[in-house]
Amino acid sequence: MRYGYYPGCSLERNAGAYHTSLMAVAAQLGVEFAEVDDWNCCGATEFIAVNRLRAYALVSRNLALAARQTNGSNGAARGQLVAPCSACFLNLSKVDHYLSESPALTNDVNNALAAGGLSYEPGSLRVRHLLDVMVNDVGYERVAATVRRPLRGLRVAPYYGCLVVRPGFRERFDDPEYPTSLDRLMRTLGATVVDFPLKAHCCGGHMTQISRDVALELIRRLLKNAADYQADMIVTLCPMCQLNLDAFQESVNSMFGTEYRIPILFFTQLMGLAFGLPPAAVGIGKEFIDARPALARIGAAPPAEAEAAPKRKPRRNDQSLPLPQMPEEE
Amino acid sequence: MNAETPDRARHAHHATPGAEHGERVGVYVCHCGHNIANTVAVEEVAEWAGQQPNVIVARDYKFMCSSLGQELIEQDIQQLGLNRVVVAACSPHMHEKTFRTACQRAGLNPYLFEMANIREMGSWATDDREAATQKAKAQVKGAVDRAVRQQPLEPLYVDINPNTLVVGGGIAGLTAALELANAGYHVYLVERDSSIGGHMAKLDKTFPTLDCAACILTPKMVDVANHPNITLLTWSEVLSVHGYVGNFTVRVRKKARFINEELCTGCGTCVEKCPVRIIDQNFEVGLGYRKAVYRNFPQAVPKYPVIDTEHCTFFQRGKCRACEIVCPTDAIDFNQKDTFVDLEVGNIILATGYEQFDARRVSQYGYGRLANVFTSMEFERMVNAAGPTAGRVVLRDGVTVPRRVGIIHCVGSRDKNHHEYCSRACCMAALKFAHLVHERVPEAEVFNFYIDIRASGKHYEEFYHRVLAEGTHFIRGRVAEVTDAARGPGEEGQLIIQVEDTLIGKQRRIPVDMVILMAGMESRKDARQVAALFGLGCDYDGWFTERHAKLDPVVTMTEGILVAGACQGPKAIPESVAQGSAAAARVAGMIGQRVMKMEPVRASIDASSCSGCRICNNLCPYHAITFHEDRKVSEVITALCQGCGACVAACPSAAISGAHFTRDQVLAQIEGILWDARQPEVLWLEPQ
Amino acid sequence: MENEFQPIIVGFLCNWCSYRAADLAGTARVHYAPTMRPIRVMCTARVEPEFVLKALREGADGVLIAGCHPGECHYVEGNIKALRRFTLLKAMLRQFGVEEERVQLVWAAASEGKQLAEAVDRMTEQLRALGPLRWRQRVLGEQPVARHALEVEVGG
Amino acid sequence: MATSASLSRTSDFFREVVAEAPVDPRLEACLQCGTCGGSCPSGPDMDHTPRALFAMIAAGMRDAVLRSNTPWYCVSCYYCMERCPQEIRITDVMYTLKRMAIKAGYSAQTSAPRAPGFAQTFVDHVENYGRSFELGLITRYYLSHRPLDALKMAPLGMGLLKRKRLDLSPRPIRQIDQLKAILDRAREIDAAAQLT
Amino acid sequence: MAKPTFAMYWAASCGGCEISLLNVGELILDVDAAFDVVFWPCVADFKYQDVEGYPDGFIDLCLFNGAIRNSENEELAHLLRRKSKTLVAFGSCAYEGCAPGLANLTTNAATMRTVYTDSLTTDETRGNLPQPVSQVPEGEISIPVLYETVRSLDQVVPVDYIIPGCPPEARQIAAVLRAVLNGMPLPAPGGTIIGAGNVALCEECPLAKNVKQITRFYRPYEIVPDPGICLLEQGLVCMGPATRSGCGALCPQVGMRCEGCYGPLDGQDQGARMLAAVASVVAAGGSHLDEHAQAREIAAVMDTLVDPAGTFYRFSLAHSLLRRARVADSSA
Repeated sequence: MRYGYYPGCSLERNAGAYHTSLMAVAAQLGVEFAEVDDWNCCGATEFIAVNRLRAYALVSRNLALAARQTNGSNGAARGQLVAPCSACFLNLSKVDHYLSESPALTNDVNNALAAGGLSYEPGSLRVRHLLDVMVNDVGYERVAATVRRPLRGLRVAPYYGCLVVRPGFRERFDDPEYPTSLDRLMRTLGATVVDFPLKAHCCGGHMTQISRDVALELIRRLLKNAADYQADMIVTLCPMCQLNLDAFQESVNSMFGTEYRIPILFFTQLMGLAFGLPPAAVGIGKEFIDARPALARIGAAPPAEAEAAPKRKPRRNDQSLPLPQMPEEE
Repeated sequence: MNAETPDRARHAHHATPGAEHGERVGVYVCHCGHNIANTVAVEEVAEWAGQQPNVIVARDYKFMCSSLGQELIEQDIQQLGLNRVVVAACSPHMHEKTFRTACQRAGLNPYLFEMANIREMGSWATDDREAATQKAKAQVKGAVDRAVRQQPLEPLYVDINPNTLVVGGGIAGLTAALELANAGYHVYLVERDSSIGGHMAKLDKTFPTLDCAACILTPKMVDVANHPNITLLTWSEVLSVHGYVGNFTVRVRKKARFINEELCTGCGTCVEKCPVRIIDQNFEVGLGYRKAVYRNFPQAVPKYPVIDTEHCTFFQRGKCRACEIVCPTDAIDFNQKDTFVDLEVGNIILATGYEQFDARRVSQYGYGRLANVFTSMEFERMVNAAGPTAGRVVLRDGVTVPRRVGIIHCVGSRDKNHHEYCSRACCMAALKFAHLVHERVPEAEVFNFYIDIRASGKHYEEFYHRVLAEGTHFIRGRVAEVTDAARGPGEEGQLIIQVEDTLIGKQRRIPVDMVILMAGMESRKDARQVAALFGLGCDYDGWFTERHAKLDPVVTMTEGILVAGACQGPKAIPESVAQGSAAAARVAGMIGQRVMKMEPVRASIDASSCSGCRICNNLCPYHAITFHEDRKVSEVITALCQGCGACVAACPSAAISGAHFTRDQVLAQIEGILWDARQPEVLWLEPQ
Repeated sequence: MENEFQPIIVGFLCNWCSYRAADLAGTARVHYAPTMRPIRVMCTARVEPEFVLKALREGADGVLIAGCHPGECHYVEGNIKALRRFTLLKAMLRQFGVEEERVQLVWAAASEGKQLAEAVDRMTEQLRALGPLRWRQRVLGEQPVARHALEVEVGG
Repeated sequence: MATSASLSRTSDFFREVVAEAPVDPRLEACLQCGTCGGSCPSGPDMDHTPRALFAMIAAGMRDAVLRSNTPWYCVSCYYCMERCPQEIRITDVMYTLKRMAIKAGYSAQTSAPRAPGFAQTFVDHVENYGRSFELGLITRYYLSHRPLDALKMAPLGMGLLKRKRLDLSPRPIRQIDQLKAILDRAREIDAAAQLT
Repeated sequence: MAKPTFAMYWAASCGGCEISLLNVGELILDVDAAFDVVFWPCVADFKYQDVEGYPDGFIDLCLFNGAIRNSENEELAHLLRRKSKTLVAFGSCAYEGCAPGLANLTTNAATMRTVYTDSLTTDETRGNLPQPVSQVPEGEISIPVLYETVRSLDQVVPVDYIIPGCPPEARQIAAVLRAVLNGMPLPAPGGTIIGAGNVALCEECPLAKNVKQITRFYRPYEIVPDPGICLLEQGLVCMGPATRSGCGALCPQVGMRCEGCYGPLDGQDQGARMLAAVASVVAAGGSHLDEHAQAREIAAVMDTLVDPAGTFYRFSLAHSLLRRARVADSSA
């Protein structure tokens, strides 16, 4: 399996652990990520707020480069471009989608691209998020077969954030309100997955820079919810979510008088650990809230199952009414 | 140029279109007061028309549809010997019938009349006098050229079998069946479930009068069961439909109940003794239990239980037989097989109803994930005295009485992600629920979350006011999400309804104990298969298509197939009953005529030109085309044909012709309508 | 505007939806280009590809086929049958050098008078941009000739 | 779907918003149900809920809309767009309003005064280097827009530096000239469109 | 009394018609005995001047095969029309353009390029195209002018009878000749079809026919059809349903789809009719799909029908409603 790879600015440095771990995991799984040569920033959520056409041209340059570099490789006419950052994934897939919808926009964008000797045909790339590739292309079976050190006893809160599952322009692979693919992936690694109702809620995004109070409240809700369900850690799949929950956790504590110490790791870091890689090889140690105490649970002698979590389901008695049937998960 | 020979510019004597027909056409151009004359130079059109081949007389007149205008046509037919009439006026949908009747009065076959629509599609659609006049000439020329090729046609008559099939035993079907039976006609009522009553049988009270549903429904159910003119076939399904209006043959499968109906007294001992208890997903919508041998409810009609072979221990493991042992009349018959009956009927009324929208699909409301989120139908069963909680309003634990109840409107309705339409009945049901919660739990607070309250029915608005007066809270806003993730101490252990209160423009979080989702109505999952079976249309949402939304709401495009109730679109009980009665009245009217007159716009196959290729064989939505294996030709059964022309266009050897829309008629109209764009007559070409 | 090319469109309108839509457009006094010359058929399924070719050959600059929306056909799915033929016809007309805009299939419910009028306006504009088709004159290069040319030749 | 005819009945400002959106935002379909305002994570802190803002756009309240902090408080979580029963592209409308506010010179007067500066600083960096440069972004943004808050951010910056999560110098892309040419052309196309 | 006179001419065609005529077997001797052959360039050395020298109406029966592709064809059509009492369009080329008529889908320039430069078998370095007029030592010579649009015989001169087929079946030719030799009356002239049936080919075709549901189309080399079953049902675009009978359905019986050489039935456009028929039995775009999915699914099946114009009009293009494609340089 070979994919075009668009790391995005965050993975170069602040989320370096994400890049390191996903590359290490990919090597274990036999997946090849070929970085798009000379990619540029996707514009995050800021560029589009300043100029429309320049923002679309900015993203389209990446699409054009990626299409040129990946299409036709391995005999597949339509190359696949993988983005691990949720914001990059959204921007790339959204621009591709809107260009397909609006020939006028495509025309303008291609006029701009022509100034750099490039052009892009909407729909000629398949833009995917890393999680999608891991659960649907690699598959749970292959992941399970690669596990060497199951994460037994580790209670994780799977956190999807926003932009992977919403708005799902082209590659919707999970429920936009209550996704479950990361839950299942974590269970495949042997971890205990706690219920996390806010799993697809917002981490505050760029609000940390615009209104600190608003942002810290959003982060607090997530931490509280994870703490309520006694999660040992939150796993994320987006550099922005990781940064906000991790780097601002102390600010939340000081603002709200709380004492949260919940490590925030990338899902690929946990995959790497479960595959038996040493912590350093998956970038452990770069987080603000130290993950090592939690990870001690999956050391050589994993501690016994944690104390029972509060039961969410109501007490059953003779008079209880049946619960609605839900389609089988998995 | 002859329309029948598209590419042979060779017959000199055919140079004048239609000349070979030698027909005598009269053209009448209407002023329609100023409606046409202001924009179209009507005199000019008439004068020009008078110079066209075959046209004997062309006149313009103030109001052609007036009695004087009609007399003008009648006089000309008789005095000038016209054998074709063209009127250029309004839309044929407006006055075609008027002028056809005038022709008929003067002794001219009405199908030798043709209309050019120069008002709706001419003078009213533009200000450009020159262009409108030019277009009117083209339309007149098209009509004249078409008319000379029109043929006299006679209407078709078919006998009507007085028996009727009603499919579906909900309130609409029951009403239709009873109306017809009371009028003295025989009815077969086919119901898929083990008993009749439909959704209404599950309800406790009905809005806005708060009548007890069972009190008004069960007498009707018993009437149906006992009526000498009704043959009730429950636990049965229609397998096939053949024939045409007045003469349908319908095959019905009666599924095995494993109960001998001759012997069963309906005592219910078998149900009582059956050791298998399972969640009832059908009648109790998952909120209650039933046995493996069961009746939907104690007053079920018919009274006979049915054995669910999927859960019955005997059918699964060959042991048990408890029911057989306890039955006092030996009515249990494990060897019973499905049986098939063929019914001969003249008309069919479909009253197959709706399904409730699956609330799991709006996942932000947490149904299936959050225990104390209920659907509206679950709540109906809960408040029903005969339901799983004997009418007590309680949480999922079966004990706790909710103090705060949130009712969320428009779940799956008015939502382009699911159904764009409004389900009509849920607003009123939500008001009813609010009232019932107050009635059963006087100290409870109820919150209604709504986009708009749709209370447009007799005494509906008054009911809304009554519920307002009872102290129900109304928050205008479509709920964003229901969550159990508490943000702070005030929210712990409760369900939080997050919503924008649009009237104050602020986001609010309302903690409640119980949430009721007003799930909308949607068409039955098999609606499309049923539609195909009976040869009628469905809209995108799967509702059956009526002939005319306003003026013909219970008749479909297929003669003899009618619809009633929610299978045609979301409806509450009163509208369903009204439609059931209306459908019955239409059928009774048809039966009363004994024979039916049908438009002769039908297809027919010239057997000597048919090569037996069978291209047309599966094109007919009404199964009107049969293939004769012996002679290797296909034939159109005239009475079944509805005249759409799909087969006519498909026939590769043009062996099928569609009366009144024949190939040469349309081709001639094309030539006529393009009179000013066509090349002047070309005969032989010089070398290039 | 005086000399603007006024295309001629032959419009095949189904009796149940689109013909009524055009009626409604008129009743509502929605003004649109007077370029579409209507021919009523019971259903778009009755429209033979031959009708379309005939209209193009006889001088139409475009052909508009208008029917009920999918799922709303009064003959269950006559409109889908029309769509099947139209799809193949369009592929073939491409080979004949007939631009896509010249033959169009649109859906217009009986209530959509405005939409139908807009479709006619839109198509009129498209045809203006494309210019006249006038098949026999411009493609086949036919010139009118005196009828006696024939008599002279055959007469011998 | 908005047609030219149906748009002609809307306010001038409404048309302006639709024209500036990348694809049809379907704004005219708004039912005023409030799903967006209810779903919005920063809804409680907005001057107007998105729903209210749409009513104001329809009413042509240009000034009030472009001064509102609502677009700037949008966190791009797309909950509103996902749940909107009318499939309105709400998030895109928010971006559109931000651009219009900047263009119309309202950005400093919004009740979210910090946001436009942050966006502009970010854009400048990307235009110069091709990629974002967090240290430069944070320092320049805080020093030029919020000198007093700069101290508050210092511990975070130090923490990132200590964990090797922050670069000290930008890493420009190789073909920065190509990118600049593309963005310049885009600017020209926009300018030409403004003239017509 | 002199024997009646006979002529046969070969315009734009392959020569198969002449061979088919000889395929009538010994009957050809009767023809020779009964007729005086006055013009038949294929078998004997006649000159155009000979014909020009005949009085008008001198030829009793003239079989004209071949389409009108160039100025020579047209000249001879006029000449033979003038000199013949009965002019027969013999074979598909004369009747409806046939394979030469497919040139109407493109331009002469493109055709020339294909034949003289682009074709793999040509030496493209020479790039010599035939010139209408050339100077040679003996003086100026010219060749006939190639027309942009191929026409059928009846588009140039009035035709009395048409014998369809590519080529006409020997059995059918023999029947016509026998009738003529025995002095039996022919139907009234005026472009009348003789030597063929009046119903579509399926009537003669012994393959079993069922209700049709096509989910994709195949070209003949792509599948081996089930013997005994209608080929159209199997996705092969058999033109039989829209083609005049008369050949005895020879092709379908050996698993080869009918290509339509006997042309359309009276007054029809063969391609348009077949197109309608074929598209009608495509099983795609059911009502369970939404509008876009319906259109997509239908288009996907139609896309498998490669070259619809060439398939539906292989023989009758020049005689069809549109007659030719509209190409940049085709308009007059």
